Amino acid sequence: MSRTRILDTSDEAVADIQDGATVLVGGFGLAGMPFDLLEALVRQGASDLTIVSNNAGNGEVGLAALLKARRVRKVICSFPRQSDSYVFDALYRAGQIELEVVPQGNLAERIRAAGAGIGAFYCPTGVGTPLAEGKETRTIEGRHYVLEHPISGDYSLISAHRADEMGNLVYRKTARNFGPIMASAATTTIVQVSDVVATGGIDPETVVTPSIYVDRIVRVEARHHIVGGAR
Amino acid sequence: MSRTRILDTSDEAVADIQDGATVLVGGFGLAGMPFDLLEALVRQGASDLTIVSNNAGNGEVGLAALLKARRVRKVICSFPRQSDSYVFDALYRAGQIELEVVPQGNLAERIRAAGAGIGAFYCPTGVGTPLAEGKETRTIEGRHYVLEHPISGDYSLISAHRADEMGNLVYRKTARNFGPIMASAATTTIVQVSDVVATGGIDPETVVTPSIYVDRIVRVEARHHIVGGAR
Amino acid sequence: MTSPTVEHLDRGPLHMDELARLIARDIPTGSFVNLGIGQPTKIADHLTQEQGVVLHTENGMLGMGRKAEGDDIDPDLTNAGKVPVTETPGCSYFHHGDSFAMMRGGHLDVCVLGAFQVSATGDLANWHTGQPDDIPAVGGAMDLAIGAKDVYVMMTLFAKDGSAKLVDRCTMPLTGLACVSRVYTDVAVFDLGPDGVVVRQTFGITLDGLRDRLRSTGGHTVVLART
Amino acid sequence: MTSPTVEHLDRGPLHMDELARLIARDIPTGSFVNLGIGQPTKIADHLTQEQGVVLHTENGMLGMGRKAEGDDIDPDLTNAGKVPVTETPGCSYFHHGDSFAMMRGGHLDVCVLGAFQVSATGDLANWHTGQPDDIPAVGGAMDLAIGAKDVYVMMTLFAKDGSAKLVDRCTMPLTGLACVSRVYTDVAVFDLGPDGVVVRQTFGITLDGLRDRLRSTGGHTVVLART
Repeated sequence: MSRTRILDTSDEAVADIQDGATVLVGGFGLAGMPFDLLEALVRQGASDLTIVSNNAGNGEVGLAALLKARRVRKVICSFPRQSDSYVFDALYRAGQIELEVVPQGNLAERIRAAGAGIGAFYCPTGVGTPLAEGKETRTIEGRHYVLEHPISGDYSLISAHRADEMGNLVYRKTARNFGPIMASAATTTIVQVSDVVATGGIDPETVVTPSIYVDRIVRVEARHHIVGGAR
Repeated sequence: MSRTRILDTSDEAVADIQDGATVLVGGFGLAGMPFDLLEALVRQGASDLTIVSNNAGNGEVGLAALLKARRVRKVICSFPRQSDSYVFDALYRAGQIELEVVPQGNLAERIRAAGAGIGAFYCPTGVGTPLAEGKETRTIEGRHYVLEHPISGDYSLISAHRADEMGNLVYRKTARNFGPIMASAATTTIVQVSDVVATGGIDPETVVTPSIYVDRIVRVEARHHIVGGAR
Repeated sequence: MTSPTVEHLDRGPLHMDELARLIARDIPTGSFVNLGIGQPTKIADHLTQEQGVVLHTENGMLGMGRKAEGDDIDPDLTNAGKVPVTETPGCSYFHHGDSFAMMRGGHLDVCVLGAFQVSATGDLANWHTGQPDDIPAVGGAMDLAIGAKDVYVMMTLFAKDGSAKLVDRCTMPLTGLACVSRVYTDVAVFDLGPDGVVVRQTFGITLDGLRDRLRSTGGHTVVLART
Repeated sequence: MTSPTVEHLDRGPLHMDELARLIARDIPTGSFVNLGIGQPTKIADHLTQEQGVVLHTENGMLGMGRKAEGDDIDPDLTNAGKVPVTETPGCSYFHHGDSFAMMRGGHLDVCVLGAFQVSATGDLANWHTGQPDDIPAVGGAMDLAIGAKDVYVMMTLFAKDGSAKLVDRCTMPLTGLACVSRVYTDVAVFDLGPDGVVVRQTFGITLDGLRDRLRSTGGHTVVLART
């Protein structure tokens, strides 16, 4: 990857995302959701997208707005159902969106594996359950495992707290969630941040996502959404 | 794991290590080497040990002192040869120590896998080389991989910069190296630190090794060794 | 080490809050614990300061505190149920990869989950009713089921239709195989292990009465007294 | 896009420092680069501020600075050769698992390694002479060989005994298969790729002279001109 670019608008940042792209979208519920980038993606118009994210949208903002605009062919997630996931729920019940449910830790580890150059891994989660059906299994030292493969993206859209001008990132509290692993697993990583500081303005001991993983940064105004509950 | 204990001496910290144990030893060369714990282990007397560490000791301190005292049956490492690894070199040439050479990144990922509950993983490193001989291989999406298994320890001995009283750790610069992954991969993790602060004295955003991975802590006086170069 | 089965006959079945308190008391001092969403969340209210239990939430935190209220609400700090929570001293944050590595690697001592069904051999069904119109959503349930050293289930023993939730074999889609070690219910607490299903205590029912009720729902599982 | 092979005949072979400068100039602006221990370390001295190249060291740092001298020496801050180094603004630290994930995951643009032998198809031998009395030590060599988008080799073209180090097939133990994309030597620079071995430039020797010398060592590799 070459140097991180700092862009003026979310629209510029997502301008080249093409129809049919696989997009990893950070966030756990609304914490860490890259709202501005997702809204720009709605405006941009790319469709037939595959979205990889923990949830499938809340209310009509962020990921839910993208779903509502009918730009998403398939969602790969661990927990689509939320108290306010009515946009996804309606599309799913109408057969208008594909869903692949992945255990949350497998989703995380598969994304990490893509970023870490691991070809596949044997994972104990889900053994003997419907989510492991059709997958290769293996017993290693008496324990049962399922073979899981990496999940990579053409793009990652994530939200971080602060960047320096080189592209190093830090996050805030549990909004960190999928950001660091998704940043490592996409060809192009696009990050919205509340704050950009000069290079050297983040203590090197505390950098969570090193600049090498970050391609584009946009500073956005912080805003707070009501947090929806699960189910 | 139950609560982290803060002990007064390195001798107490290593008192229960038994003959034949597998011990993961942090450090890259001398940076991050747990000198005091290793010296206590020499005094303690456990023998027939298997040591997992990046190198095989420098000069006659730390790991080299343990080797010199003839307590080590086998070393699993990536790079035994150093400009000042004469203790190991002599034992090896005399056939008095076993050596298993593992590529450095495989060593790291195998230790991580042990801590992360991964049964095995397909790794592209070493394919077609003598270090992959006899190992299972697989082609995934046109790329070749070797199947690698976790490396766990009965004990980890590591050095960190600072702990809080709960056992959360931060490191200093490149002395971080194997500490965090080794802390996760052993039944009992023993840490020497330069500094212990009250709980809450480390910013939760900057904790590198969470307390759950740390069993015992000993505060030791900081000291600096001459750094030996690789040959 | 163990004591015989205790029949608490001077009272009725436990309310869920009482059950939460009972579980809280049984969690060993200094444990690292994950409480599943739903009923198990209540256990946190009954943990004492002296117990020094550290709560893990799979969305990337160790040392999670109580539910946040008023000005303490921070949208960047929630539990796995997306409910705003607080910090405790000595807490730490990490990303999802590291959080589930912690869980999958067996570092948590106890996790408490709700359940639709638990089998006599510890199989767990708690993520999907199996109804065709139910939107599947697993979250971290399968990771929790296989991750902690001890997986406790907290549930009512009987469903609303009267059927037992402790079953010979789960009929609902599984979350994990042979993963549950203890089942806390409103009428009895069970240990599942190599000896089979052993009753630790009953509430408002005798052991024989419990056996009769379970048998009346068609179950064949042998429920043993602890001696 | 490419220019024909350039024969630099007004001079002799390159000194290692000159070779280091040549490689430094070829590294694209803004690249993330790992320089192997030994000769490749010298390349850092020839990178310019304007190039904005960020150096990775596999012992857990991005943004490694120059060698530390005097009071700047900190035993906790070394490069992969255990030599004390310095920080640059915007650097970051991470553990070994994360450091090699970065490498193995293909995030580094260029890595430059020394070599005992490189084959015409890009196989690399650089970790073990194969001599029975040589203590094997691989370090990060195999990870570097397969990790970077481009793996460059920096070496003399001929060993002290006169044998060529660019060979038809490596006879020494391999570090990686088909991993080297460019070979920088004192007498010529080669691109290895689908077209075979293509000479970018020569130093102190003509292309025909280079072919003769390689053939005289018993090699059968076809060395092509770039057109």
